[in-house]
Amino acid sequence: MSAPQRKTDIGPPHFKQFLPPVIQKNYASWKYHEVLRPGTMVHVAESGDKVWSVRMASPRLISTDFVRDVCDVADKYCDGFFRFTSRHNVEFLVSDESKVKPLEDDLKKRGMVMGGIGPRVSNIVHTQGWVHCHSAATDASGLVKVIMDEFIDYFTTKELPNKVRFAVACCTNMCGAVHCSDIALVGVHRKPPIPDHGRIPNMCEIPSTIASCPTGAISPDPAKKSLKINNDKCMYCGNCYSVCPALPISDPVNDGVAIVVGGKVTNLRTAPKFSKLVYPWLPNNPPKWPEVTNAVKGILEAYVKGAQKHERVGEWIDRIGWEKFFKLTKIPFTFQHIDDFTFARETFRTTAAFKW
Amino acid sequence: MSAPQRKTDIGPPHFKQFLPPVIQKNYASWKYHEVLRPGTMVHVAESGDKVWSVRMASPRLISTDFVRDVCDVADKYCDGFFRFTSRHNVEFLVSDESKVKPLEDDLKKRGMVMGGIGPRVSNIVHTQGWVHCHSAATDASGLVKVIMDEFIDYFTTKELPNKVRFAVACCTNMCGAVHCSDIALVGVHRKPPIPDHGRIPNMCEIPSTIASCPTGAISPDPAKKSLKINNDKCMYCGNCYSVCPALPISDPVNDGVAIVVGGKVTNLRTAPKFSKLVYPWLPNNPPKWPEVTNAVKGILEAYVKGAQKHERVGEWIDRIGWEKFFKLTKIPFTFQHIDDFTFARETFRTTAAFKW
Amino acid sequence: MPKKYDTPLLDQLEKGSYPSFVTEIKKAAVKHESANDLLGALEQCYKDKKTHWKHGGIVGVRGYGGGVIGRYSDIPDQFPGVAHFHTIRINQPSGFFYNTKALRELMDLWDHYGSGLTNFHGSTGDLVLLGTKTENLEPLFAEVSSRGWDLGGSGSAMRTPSCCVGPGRCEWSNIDTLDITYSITQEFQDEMHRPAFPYKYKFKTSGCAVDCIASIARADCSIIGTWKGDIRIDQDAVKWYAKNGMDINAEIINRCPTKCMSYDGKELQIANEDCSRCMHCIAKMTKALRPGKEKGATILIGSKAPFVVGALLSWVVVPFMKMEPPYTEIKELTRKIWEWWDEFGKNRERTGELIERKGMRNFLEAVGLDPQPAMIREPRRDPFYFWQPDELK
Amino acid sequence: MPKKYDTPLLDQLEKGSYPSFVTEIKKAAVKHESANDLLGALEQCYKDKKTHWKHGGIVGVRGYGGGVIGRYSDIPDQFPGVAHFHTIRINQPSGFFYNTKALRELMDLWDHYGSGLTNFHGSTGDLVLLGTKTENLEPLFAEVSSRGWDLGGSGSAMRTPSCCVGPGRCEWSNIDTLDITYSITQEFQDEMHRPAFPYKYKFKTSGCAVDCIASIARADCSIIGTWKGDIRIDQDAVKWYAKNGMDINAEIINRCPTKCMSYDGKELQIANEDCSRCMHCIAKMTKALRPGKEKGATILIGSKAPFVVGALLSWVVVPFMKMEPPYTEIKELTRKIWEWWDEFGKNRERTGELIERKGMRNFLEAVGLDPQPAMIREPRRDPFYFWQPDELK
Ligand code: SRM
Ligand code: SRM
Ligand code: SRM
Ligand code: SRM
Ligand code: SF4
Ligand code: SF4
Ligand code: SF4
Ligand code: SF4
Ligand code: SF4
Ligand code: SF4
Ligand code: SF4
Ligand code: SF4
Repeated sequence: MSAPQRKTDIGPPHFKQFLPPVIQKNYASWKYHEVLRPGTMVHVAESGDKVWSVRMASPRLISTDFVRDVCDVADKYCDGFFRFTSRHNVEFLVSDESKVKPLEDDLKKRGMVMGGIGPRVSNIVHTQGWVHCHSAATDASGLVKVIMDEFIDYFTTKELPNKVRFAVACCTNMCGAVHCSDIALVGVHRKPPIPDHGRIPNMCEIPSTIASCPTGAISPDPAKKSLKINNDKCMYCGNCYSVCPALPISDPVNDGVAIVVGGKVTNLRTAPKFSKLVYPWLPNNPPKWPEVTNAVKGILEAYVKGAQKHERVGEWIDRIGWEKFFKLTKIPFTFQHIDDFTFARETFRTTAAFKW
Repeated sequence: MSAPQRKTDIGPPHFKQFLPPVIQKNYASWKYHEVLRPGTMVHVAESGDKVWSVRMASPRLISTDFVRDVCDVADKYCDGFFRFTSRHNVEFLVSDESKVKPLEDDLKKRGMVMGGIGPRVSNIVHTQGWVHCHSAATDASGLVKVIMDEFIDYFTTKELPNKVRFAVACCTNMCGAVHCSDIALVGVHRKPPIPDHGRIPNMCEIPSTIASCPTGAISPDPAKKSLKINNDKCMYCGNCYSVCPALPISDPVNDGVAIVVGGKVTNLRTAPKFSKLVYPWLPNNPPKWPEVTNAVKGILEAYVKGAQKHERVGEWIDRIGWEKFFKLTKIPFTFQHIDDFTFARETFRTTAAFKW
Repeated sequence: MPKKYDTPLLDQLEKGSYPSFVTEIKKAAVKHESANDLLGALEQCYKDKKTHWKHGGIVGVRGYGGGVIGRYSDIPDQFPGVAHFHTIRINQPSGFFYNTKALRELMDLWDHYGSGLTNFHGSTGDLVLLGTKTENLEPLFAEVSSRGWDLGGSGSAMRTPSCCVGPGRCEWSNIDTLDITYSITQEFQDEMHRPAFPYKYKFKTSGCAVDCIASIARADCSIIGTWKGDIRIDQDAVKWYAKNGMDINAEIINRCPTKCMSYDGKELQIANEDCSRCMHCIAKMTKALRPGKEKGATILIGSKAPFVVGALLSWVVVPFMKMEPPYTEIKELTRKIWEWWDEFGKNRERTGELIERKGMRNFLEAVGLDPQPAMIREPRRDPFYFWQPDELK
Repeated sequence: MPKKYDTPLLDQLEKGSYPSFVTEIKKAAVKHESANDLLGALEQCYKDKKTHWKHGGIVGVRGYGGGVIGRYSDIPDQFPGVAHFHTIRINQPSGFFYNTKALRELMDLWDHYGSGLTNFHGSTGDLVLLGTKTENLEPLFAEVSSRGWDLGGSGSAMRTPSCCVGPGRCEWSNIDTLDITYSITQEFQDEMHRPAFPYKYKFKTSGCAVDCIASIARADCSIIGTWKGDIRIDQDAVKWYAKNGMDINAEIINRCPTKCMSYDGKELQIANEDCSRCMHCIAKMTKALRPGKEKGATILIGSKAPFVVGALLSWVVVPFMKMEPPYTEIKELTRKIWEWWDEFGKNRERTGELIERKGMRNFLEAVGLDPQPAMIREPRRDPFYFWQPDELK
């Protein structure tokens, strides 16, 4: 191929060309929807027109062939249109009711998994991990796979009190939505970075590396034209390594996975919430991370058992109280759970009213 | 009088000698109480014994003669015993029912005011003000007097949705309980202190004065052996003046009274709460502070109108939301209301759900 | 003493139904020049809209570093009677109980040595004798101490502990607030009278979570009585409340913060394992409900006024502590806290601020307490935290 | 391409019901040496329990400062196919809508120039082409751009905006999320492709407070559709829900956060002046309830991941903004925000962090917004605050 005329600053293609006709026609005039099956819902327009959406799982890290397969299906049942969701699932948009069942059957035949609509687990917002990132304290895709395998029934069939949004981030940069998810995993380090004084002078900008440290643990080492780390102040966040590659921090034995829970994004009922720490560290045990999946299972089961209808994980915990959460889940309570960062004070219990 | 033998480190008199016999007998064996009138309640012991408490207002700043008058009454009706409450009221403790009515009548005859029990306004926790403190940005006793005069009916007769606890502090040292009161007044400055370079070197310890500033506005002025104040950073809290008298800050025109509301101390229903700013500044207009009493009246009336039974001021506001509070009370919302101190971030509205 | 000053502004504060502090000052002014001059000086403040007091120098009684607040007028020539006008903090008896004999005696002494003006009480709890000259301090102290009174705290010291009425007259008290307060005060006399701390340290003790002494807002150490075991229900009394017009569902059940109560129109039930012991139901139905039987206290640390880092409420450090004489556990814990604070606290840094600065772990390990969920409202949000070498591989 | 490496660890992740990313890499490995080597390199990571990637140097396409993430293996000799393995961020179309023609074309190009591996989508929203060599960047860019695609953002630039499906398929969308996103992206092409900010700046737009794009947690500027006016109630549909087994009181009325709803078994009522537009009732009773008719958006600023000062959620800065093409108001506000941030922001300081550091007043005045109670959850607690000279006497 000889290279065609490159263009710049044209921005993305206009979305309109990608909207199926039924959507173009009923744009902004939808009336209501109904969830028909865990993977299928129908939206009804003011005009009476309907569009069926069939949602199919995707591992997000997909080959061009996967995309071509999806295109084949879309060509067959959806006039060549489809979309992805904000959680990386594929949605086939069908305007002809008679094509819905055949589409579903076709997907099943291809070994595809449908689900995730309604009060269920959906696909996991996640990150690059060992597949592509230099910063990763754990893998992302692998964790996603084992978690989704574990809870597949809650994707394809079973209902939960409400949606449970998982997220995975491979380091505390948290490129996923870990900080506001019902249940989230995040890769963590547990030892300070070891300055590579040979490389620091060339590779790193000293002031911005110092400023990157949330705890002020880094100071200049003028003699070496390098940096010093005060190990007592370092809590291994790895932010300095993002800024300065000559501060390697990964450690196969002490890196691992933390679990945070109870976050949410929607404004329904209660304000958006941050996730909170429940497991400070579980070992990195690829490829199956059994300690992690087990821990998540314990949390999810306690939620299913205890939550009322429409309660998100964080709403359930807020109702019963964190002291009760730790009691029910039998998660050991440690010094790591007690905040010592920016807003520590606001997390202390300033009331005599709590549960035994 | 020739001076008797002084003693040290003996501590206070043992309380037991001050307990009336009925209390000594039924110590720690009380069963329940009943509020009979706004100023009278009866506690019933397991033994069946009863003690009537008649509560009488006190201005707290009292003369020896006031105390002697109280003693006269206590001798007559209470076997010579009485107590003060944690809010500076006098409580006459009567073990003989037949003496209750005569006691009340006697107090009325003496022009005394009874009340404050139950869901009412009680005496105001307050401070020294212009009567005794060098730090005062307003007077305390005067404010207390005009507020209590204004709301006397809520002390002597009328009921509120729940107790309303007032506090007054004459400066932001807040020697009262301003930071956790339903409605509280606090004296504030609005201009930076003016360093008296002549006196600073002798009177003030430089490092602790610098450390006293919450915003880091103070720095050394080595040339003058004195201090510099960065007026852009100063928010006139006056803490430096507490540490260093050569930093006078009071200003008759710009000093004034701020009103904070919605705090509480008890753990009933909701956790203890801090009071929040609603009037950043009202003028110091002694002796009646009409702007202040008016403002308080507006708040109290809105509370009486809007709150449900048992709701404290802060609980009512939490239920309706601060945006609604400002709407109902018509208090102008200003930049001063928006926090820019330690926990500012936690006070921002991080949800799309709020009321118009 | 004849009237010395016209006080048109203050006079306006003698009107109105609430008892007037101006009237009180005038009453004292009849006998005392200082009170008379206070009236004039205060009128001047009202006119000028500013205080006329100066920072106190250090004044006090021999052997004590606190208990007296020095105070001087900035216009002594105009008001010589209050040129010095120091206050004396007398340590009040637990629960603010008095008999008339003791008080009359004290008032007589105060009329002799002071202004005849008092505060019953200061907001820390002291019986405040308001205004005297430096030369009267020693003789007055000799008089009062020989009669069984001692000074309260001031400066960087343990401050005068105080408490709610507790077992003296309250059916809900889980602990002997009066005795605890007395016992702590006696135990730490030296720490109270000879300021040697980084800053002040206050104790307040409430018999239950109603917290009528506001301990959770105003004490470096807040001791709040509580219980284990089930709330005791008298179903007949429940019926009595219903009959007397209480809307039990609206007022009690729906206001229970943990929603652990139910009422079917007949019986009231409590799922006690979910009760947070907030005291609402008990307080509003005192005849029907009573706390459980195993008694103790929650210990909370840290509350204070806003300087420097913003106001603090006390936070839980010991969820449940038995409180029996001689209260060894709380006294030992206190000593450990002070030791740590003495070592690491900066000048004018309160205990709560130090804990915040150093981190809760540092504090808990120093005083020998294990982490517990009751200590926090919620776990940390951001996943950065320390590990100790022995926790690693 | 024949299989190059044994991957016993990764192979275990091909089992289980959920589609496997390992299978996907293997599919690409059939055609691409790089994908084949990725498999080996990833197996190595799984064995070593650590990443084998190095910091990327700066790579990209001519005239652009972003859109490509450089990535190098730290064991290139072992896995030469991934010695360079850069990702390309293609700006996705609004709402992630595609047609098969366009995508097939793109996939063909990617099989030609890259690893055959993609992310649909990255968590910012880009269509991520995962892994290619430096020399392929220019030709690939020429190909895709000539076909109407452009790069997304990276580095200290405006990042690729994204949005929920909105009016494309959702009955609750109050604004045209797709068009707003397109319009903003076009408007700020320069700011996206030529990083010149202190740090990244993200836009996310949701049609309503359900916030299906998680804008409030992950965007420096979160645009969330909302309404004024009464929630429209279809009482027949309410009856339909009741008949179909919904416990309206338990599920809806009692869960309304503002308690502004009532239901007497027949009619559902809403006191709209107390509704906070949280969307719960509407979402759970979509046939019966619809948002009010006056449409607009709330603008919130500041959310981000935890570094350096802890995670932030976006906070309200404009309670209600009309959102009509060409969206001048939000664009102008954005330019003002950037101007202020450019002037005062430190390197790697996000907008939210700067607002926190400088104070909200400073920010609001700079961008010309008045203070409003909707901006705060609660007023400040500690009574220290600034006054401007013109506010004083
Ligand atoms: C397709 C998608 C939008 C898109 O542009 O791609 C979408 C679509 C819908 N969402 Fe969503 N949501 C989508 C991501 C989200 C997110 C964002 C996220 O997960 O990162 C959230 C916020 C989650 C959070 O708070 O952490 C989200 C929270 C909701 C909720 C709130 C549930 C609750 O009660 O808390 C509803 C309302 C409901 O379920 O009743 C909702 C409702 C809906 C409705 C019913 C809206 C409608 O009328 O069309 C759609 C189908 C519901 C379903 O899947 O159950 N959607 N929804 C996204 C599908 C993701 C997926 O593949 O699973
Ligand atoms: C006498 C006193 C204790 C003392 O040692 O002096 C006391 C005595 C009682 N309090 Fe109290 N409280 C006393 C200060 C307090 C304080 C502290 C304060 O105001 O600084 C509080 C916390 C206020 C706050 O949260 O800001 C306090 C909050 C309560 C409450 C909680 C009300 C609520 O629902 O929030 C109750 C329970 C009730 O009223 O139902 C209560 C109940 C009671 C009971 C019924 C307890 C009992 O069974 O004896 C007593 C009489 C009630 C009354 O006055 O209505 N007491 N009470 C104090 C009287 C002060 C006064 O002169 O008015
Ligand atoms: C007398 C009293 C007010 C009253 O009228 O009742 C009082 C008066 C003073 N307080 Fe206070 N405080 C008094 C109770 C309090 C309380 C309330 C309490 O103890 O329950 C507080 C809030 C709780 C706390 O401790 O944080 C309080 C917080 C302060 C502060 C701020 C301390 C802090 O850490 O933020 C200062 C400033 C200082 O220590 O320099 C302070 C300083 C002062 C000084 C000594 C002013 C100074 O810097 O020289 C005042 C002397 C006034 C005078 O001329 O007599 N006073 N002070 C109270 C003591 C009487 C007593 O012993 O019973
Ligand atoms: C690819 C992607 C993860 C993914 O697998 O989806 C990603 C990958 C990286 N992110 Fe991210 N971030 C990605 C979305 C996010 C998000 C989510 C979002 O945008 O909605 C966040 C959280 C929201 C936010 O912006 O705060 C996020 C917060 C970060 C941070 C922390 C920023 C902060 O202010 O705290 C960093 C660190 C940095 O900027 O140096 C970071 C840095 C990185 C770097 C560039 C690592 C680095 O320092 O060099 C990662 C490159 C990985 C690689 O090798 O490809 N990434 N990053 C996402 C972008 C794909 C896309 O364009 O669609
Ligand atoms: S979360 Fe960390 S390791 Fe994972 S992709 Fe983002 S920056 Fe890389
Ligand atoms: S890892 Fe984090 S805490 Fe440790 S030195 Fe680096 S930036 Fe600071
Ligand atoms: S609040 Fe301020 S002015 Fe009032 S007594 Fe306390 S220190 Fe003095
Ligand atoms: S008044 Fe307060 S803010 Fe101003 S310089 Fe003094 S201590 Fe600092
Ligand atoms: S705190 Fe509790 S025990 Fe003490 S007086 Fe108040 S209600 Fe009674
Ligand atoms: S004490 Fe409080 S939490 Fe316990 S049952 Fe009563 S109201 Fe509920
Ligand atoms: S955010 Fe609102 S408008 Fe957008 S898809 Fe979700 S529910 Fe629909
Ligand atoms: S939108 Fe939310 S606040 Fe408004 S009526 Fe519905 S549930 Fe209540």
